[in-house]
Amino acid sequence: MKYAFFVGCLIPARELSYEVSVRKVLPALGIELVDMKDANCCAPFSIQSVDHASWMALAARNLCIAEEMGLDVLTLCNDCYESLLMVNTLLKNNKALKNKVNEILADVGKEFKGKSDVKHLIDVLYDDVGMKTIKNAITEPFTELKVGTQPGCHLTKPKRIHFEVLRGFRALDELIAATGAETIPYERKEMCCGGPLRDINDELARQVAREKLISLKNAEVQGIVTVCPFCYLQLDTGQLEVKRHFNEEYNLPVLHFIELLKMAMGMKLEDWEVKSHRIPLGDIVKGRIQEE
Amino acid sequence: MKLSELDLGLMSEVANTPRGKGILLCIQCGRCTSSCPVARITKEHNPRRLMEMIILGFRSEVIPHQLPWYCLSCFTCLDRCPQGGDVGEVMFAIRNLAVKEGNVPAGVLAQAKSLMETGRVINPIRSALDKRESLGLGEIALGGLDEVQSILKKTKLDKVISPKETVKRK
Amino acid sequence: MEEETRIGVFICHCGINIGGVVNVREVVKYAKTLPNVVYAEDNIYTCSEAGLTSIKEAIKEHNLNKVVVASCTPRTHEPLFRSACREAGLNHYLFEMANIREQCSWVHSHELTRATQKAKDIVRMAAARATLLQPQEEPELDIKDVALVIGAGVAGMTAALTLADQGFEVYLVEKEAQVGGNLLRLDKLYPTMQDTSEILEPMVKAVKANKNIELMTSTTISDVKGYVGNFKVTIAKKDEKSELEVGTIIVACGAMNYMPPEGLYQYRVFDRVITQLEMDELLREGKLEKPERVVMIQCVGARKGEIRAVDLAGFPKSDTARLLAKILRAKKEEGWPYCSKICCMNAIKNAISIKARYPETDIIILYGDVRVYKEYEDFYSQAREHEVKFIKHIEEVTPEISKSLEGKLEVSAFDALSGREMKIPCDWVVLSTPLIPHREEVLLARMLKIPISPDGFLMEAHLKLRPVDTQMDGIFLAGAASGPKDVPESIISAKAAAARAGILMANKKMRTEALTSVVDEDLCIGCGLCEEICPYGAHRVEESKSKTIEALCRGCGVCAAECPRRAITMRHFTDDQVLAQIKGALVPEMEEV
Amino acid sequence: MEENKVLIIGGGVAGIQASLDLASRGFKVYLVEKSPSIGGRMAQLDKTFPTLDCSMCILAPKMIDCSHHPNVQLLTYSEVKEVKGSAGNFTVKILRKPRFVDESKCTGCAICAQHCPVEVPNEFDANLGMRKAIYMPFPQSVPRAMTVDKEKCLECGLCAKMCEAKAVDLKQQPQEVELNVGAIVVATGFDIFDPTEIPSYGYGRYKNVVTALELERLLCASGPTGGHLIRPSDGKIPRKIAFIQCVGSRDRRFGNTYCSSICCKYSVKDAVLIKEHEPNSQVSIFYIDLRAFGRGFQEFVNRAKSEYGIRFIRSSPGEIMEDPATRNLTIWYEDTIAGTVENLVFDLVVLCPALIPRTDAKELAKVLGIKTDEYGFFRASDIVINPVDTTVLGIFACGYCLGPKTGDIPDSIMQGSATAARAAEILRGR
Repeated sequence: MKYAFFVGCLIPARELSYEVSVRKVLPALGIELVDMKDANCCAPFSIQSVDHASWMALAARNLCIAEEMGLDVLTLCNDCYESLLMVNTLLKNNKALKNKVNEILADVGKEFKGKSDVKHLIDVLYDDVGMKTIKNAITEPFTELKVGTQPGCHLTKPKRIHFEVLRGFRALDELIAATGAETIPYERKEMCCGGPLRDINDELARQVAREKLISLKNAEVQGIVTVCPFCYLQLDTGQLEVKRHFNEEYNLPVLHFIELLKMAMGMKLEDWEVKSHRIPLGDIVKGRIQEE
Repeated sequence: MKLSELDLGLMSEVANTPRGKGILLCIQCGRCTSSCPVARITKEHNPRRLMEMIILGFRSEVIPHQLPWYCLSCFTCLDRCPQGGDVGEVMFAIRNLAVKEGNVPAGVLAQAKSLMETGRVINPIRSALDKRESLGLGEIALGGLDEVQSILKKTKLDKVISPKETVKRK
Repeated sequence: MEEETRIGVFICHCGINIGGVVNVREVVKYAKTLPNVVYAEDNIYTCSEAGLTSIKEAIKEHNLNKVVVASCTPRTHEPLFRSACREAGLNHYLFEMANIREQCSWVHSHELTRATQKAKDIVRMAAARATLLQPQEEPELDIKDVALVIGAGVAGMTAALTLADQGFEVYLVEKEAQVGGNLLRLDKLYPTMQDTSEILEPMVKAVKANKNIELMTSTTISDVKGYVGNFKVTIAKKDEKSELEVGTIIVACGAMNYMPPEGLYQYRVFDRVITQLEMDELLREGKLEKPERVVMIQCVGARKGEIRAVDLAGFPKSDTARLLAKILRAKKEEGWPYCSKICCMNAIKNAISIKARYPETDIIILYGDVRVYKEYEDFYSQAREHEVKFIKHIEEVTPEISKSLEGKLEVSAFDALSGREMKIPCDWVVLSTPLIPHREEVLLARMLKIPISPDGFLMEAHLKLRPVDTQMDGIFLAGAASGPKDVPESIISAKAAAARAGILMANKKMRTEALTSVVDEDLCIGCGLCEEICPYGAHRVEESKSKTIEALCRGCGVCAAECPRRAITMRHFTDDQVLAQIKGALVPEMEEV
Repeated sequence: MEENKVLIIGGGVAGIQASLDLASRGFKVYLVEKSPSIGGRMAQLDKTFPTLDCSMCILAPKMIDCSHHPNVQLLTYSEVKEVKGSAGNFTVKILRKPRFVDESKCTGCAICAQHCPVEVPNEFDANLGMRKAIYMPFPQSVPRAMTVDKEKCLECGLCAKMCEAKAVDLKQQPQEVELNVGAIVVATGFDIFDPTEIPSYGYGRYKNVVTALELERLLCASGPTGGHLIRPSDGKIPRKIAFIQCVGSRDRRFGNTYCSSICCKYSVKDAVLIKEHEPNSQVSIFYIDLRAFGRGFQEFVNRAKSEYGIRFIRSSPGEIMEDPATRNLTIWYEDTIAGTVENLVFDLVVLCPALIPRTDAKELAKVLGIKTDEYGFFRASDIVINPVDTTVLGIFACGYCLGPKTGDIPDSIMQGSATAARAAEILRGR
């Protein structure tokens, strides 16, 4: 199976371990990733808030590239996913809007046709790779690891652009179960991480993150698993900020799901990857680190 | 509040902005606010009340303020609104209006500028680029920058983010 | 020589309802020992087909001439057992029912032996009365198949047409010179937004064209005599009076729009403060020039306060007057206590009409609750899509209306949902006021002997189950006479009233209960007390002797109780029957001694 | 002569009223009811607003009248399968499902049920109570006859052995009856919106979140708890109870954009009943617009506030959270007047779901050839002047199957009578 690989802005800039792990794990599961060479920013929340037309056009341009490649788009980030999926859905269902956008794209010789689909890493693992293949690929499952998941908002919301409510939640839980780890439900699981408020109102962003962390702490999890680089940033780096401002200890290590899967498949984390986590991973990665 | 300060047209202005139609559906039931993570933290942010103030036309109390920017666009309200009232969507409409009047947070402005210059809202620092190289992850320089820039020229993003008469943000 | 009394007693287990508490078999055994009881049995369910058959068989087999069933409440089951007796050739007034469920097993479920004891007492009392029961014939009345419909609004006309189309003759009486009632003043109808004329004109044509309908305008009702099937109604056109003989009467006298007193919300002080109905008229006549803004205020004189003394002045002796005297002492803000229920839709209707004419006009509706029930919710959404603005104002902070410097009206209100006070300049202030009962209605009610509900509307026989019947046989209610209704609701109630009246007239005859008062003319001194106190007007003193009009008598027994000469007895509830029952209750329990 | 015959589909209060009026008017009436007994929704209610009459007590006499009226023939446990012809002359095929009990022999003594080994949830009690595989839905059922639920029956034959009347016949076959009638009245009523469609309210996941109909059964003296209000999770008496309005109604997401138009009223009624059951309980009602329209209701609401101290909160809550330990429920809501987000803990939460078309309404519409409206209720030929005529002449409708335009019981009764008038006009008019 082949995908147009949309890596986005944040991951290559700040979360290389996420990108590296994906590039390692997916081929191992029979997924071929083809880089979207000239792709631009997905046009996330911030840009949508500034100007509607710019958002539409930029997202559409990315979709056109995928169409030219004749492939569906694979995203690693909930924000990219939401932006591309929303625009793809809107343009596919609204001729007038499509024409407007294509008018803008005409200058750069592109045209949105609506031939590609947009998928999140989790969709691809759950639907295309399939639980069976994944279960078979697990060689060193985790034992007695209790984690709380942060599926993030745009993996499942808004309902209207996802065929099934909370499907992403279920998918993620099953995938984690496959790695041998156990997902613990917690009250604020559906709640946003607060990420979008970073740089707008850090104070508020921290308070939202804090509510989530408290709820996770109460559920007595050993770590947090994310599927979105913004959630990751907010709960990992953010956790330190919360600690500093409210001086409360949480010590909840945060992992990208793909890292969890990678380790369960018997691949080791490299030292730099482990170090890239601001909250020490501790016992979770015991015996799963590459010796130099 | 006097009529002069009440902006009769605000509701239809929002309703006729892309993503703003939902304002006409609102029945002020309050499901959005009680579902909103931010509203639970600060009384300042109240999506339902924001809708009400737009309906009534309290322009000067909405557009130049932080309020519309407090929305996380987590879309919880979208899924819970019985009217399909799209509160979370209307927020984008309001922010679009706010930006046109110069109400745009520094962080967002920076991202928009970066987008115009590099085609990305976030760019890797030197060390990250070196790391990529050492890992053989390959280039991420944006080939299509010129395309991006001509698109943004056409959508006049530069004008949007630097309007002539800039309203002071309270 | 009187034949011997042979009573059969049937005692019901009602599954476990009675049998689970009362020792039914023991009660049967006991019943057999009672005087005149020649047969007794128990049934799992006496009301089941099986139970009823065994009653019929026992009547024949043991040639019973009195039957007692001890089971549940007569209210639901007496008719059933009575008809069983009839079918077995026994006059059904020779049946007596003892309630050992509601009055025994259900209330004594924890004291079994005493419950059984009480069941025996109840059965004994019933048997005692049964001994004295007499066969009775129910008077049969002829029903004249001509109807009178009072009021030619949409409800009255619909009722008249519905009856006429079934082939009945109808007198349709309207006090105004023109038919159509409130619809004459309305602009459009919600939610269809069709002109009222679209409904009204064909209806009026049909009424005038129908040979079964005799329409009489500018005519009022001045007196009603008689009873179901045989009403004698005096009508007056100017000074000339005439009499109609009808079998049934449908009251469709409608309701009127409440006019705020001068000064309330500056009504009649500023000429651009008007009622919703007046706005309807402006729109209807196309006299509304383009306003910049219109503000509508809901629930003016509704959902608050109490009924005002002036509304009662006309009829100090009326039932309402007495009912309301109490309330009035606690009089709060002027107005009517109920929700008139059509005002929200009416306001929205006019708002949409104005928007349709002048899209730029800003319309604000101040409400307490938007009561757009049923599908009218969609009508409300429609208004919002037309950009009509709805403000929930805090009613405690009543909106104030003043003239601004620019000579505009200025409404100051407090928006509960944004927590802000606003001064809203506007060209028109429109007050939504409730539908209230006509004053004539109450006088009419007195003539028809229909009770009036606390809110002043005519009262139905049962709020839930008999919404168009009245407590007077042969008199029915249609339209807003029994409370605020919009056009579709009025039409439904009118058709319903027509159906109920039609049943009586189609059958041409009806039987009434034999349980009526009987006057002993030798004892009667014609004092007229009975005539005065009878709530149904069933007594009339002629040649210094009181007469009972059986068709009107409900058998309530007030007359019998009040008669100073004990000249009045109640058929089927004679003193000695009742006394026998009481004596029965007091007999010392033999078995226990 | 079929001009004199009318078919009524649905034995709820509307259908009963239509039957009685037509029968007394001299028509031969066939009353077809899908379930084993007539009575419909009204039979399930505890008390009726605002007079607080016992619902069953005022309905039962009408049910009995139906069963004994010489002009009414009851066809319970039956369904209309085919309709041909036109006004004045319809031919109708009716399927009489086998009761496996001979109606004419059964005395309804229910001894068979006492011995039946199979226990299943009783639909009539909103599945809160249990019944046997051979059962009568409720004690006042009309006809007073048992029915065997063949899906659950073990065919042990114990019931047949126990029956003195020899009424049980497990071999009974379905029957098809063909009728000729001049007019048809549809009165099939409504179904109830499934609140699991709104996950954030947790119905189905949280034991102590119930629907209003379930509450009616919990309050009813003849209900599964004998009229004791106890909460499902632990049988404790709830002290703090909340009602939530507009669950699935006034809701575009599910296409029920209308207002069900009875929920505000029955909620206030139930709240008052609860206070009378348990005077020291606290009842809150969450509403968007309090729709106590029409005579008597505003006054009723005022009494509920002043006399019974019932709390009215203008807010539609966003979500309900359950405490796994106590099974208590936290309601998150915005006090829309104060503009603040609040949360309150309750022992029991009552959802007031939308009233929606019968699941088989579309099917029946096809059989009858009548049209349905945008919500799936039966369409009136003209909502203003012909409110009880369907789109086919000679076929009329009354009660909630016409949609919320009906509203409550008196409306259903008026419509029932109105259909009688219309049938008479069509069949007797000169």
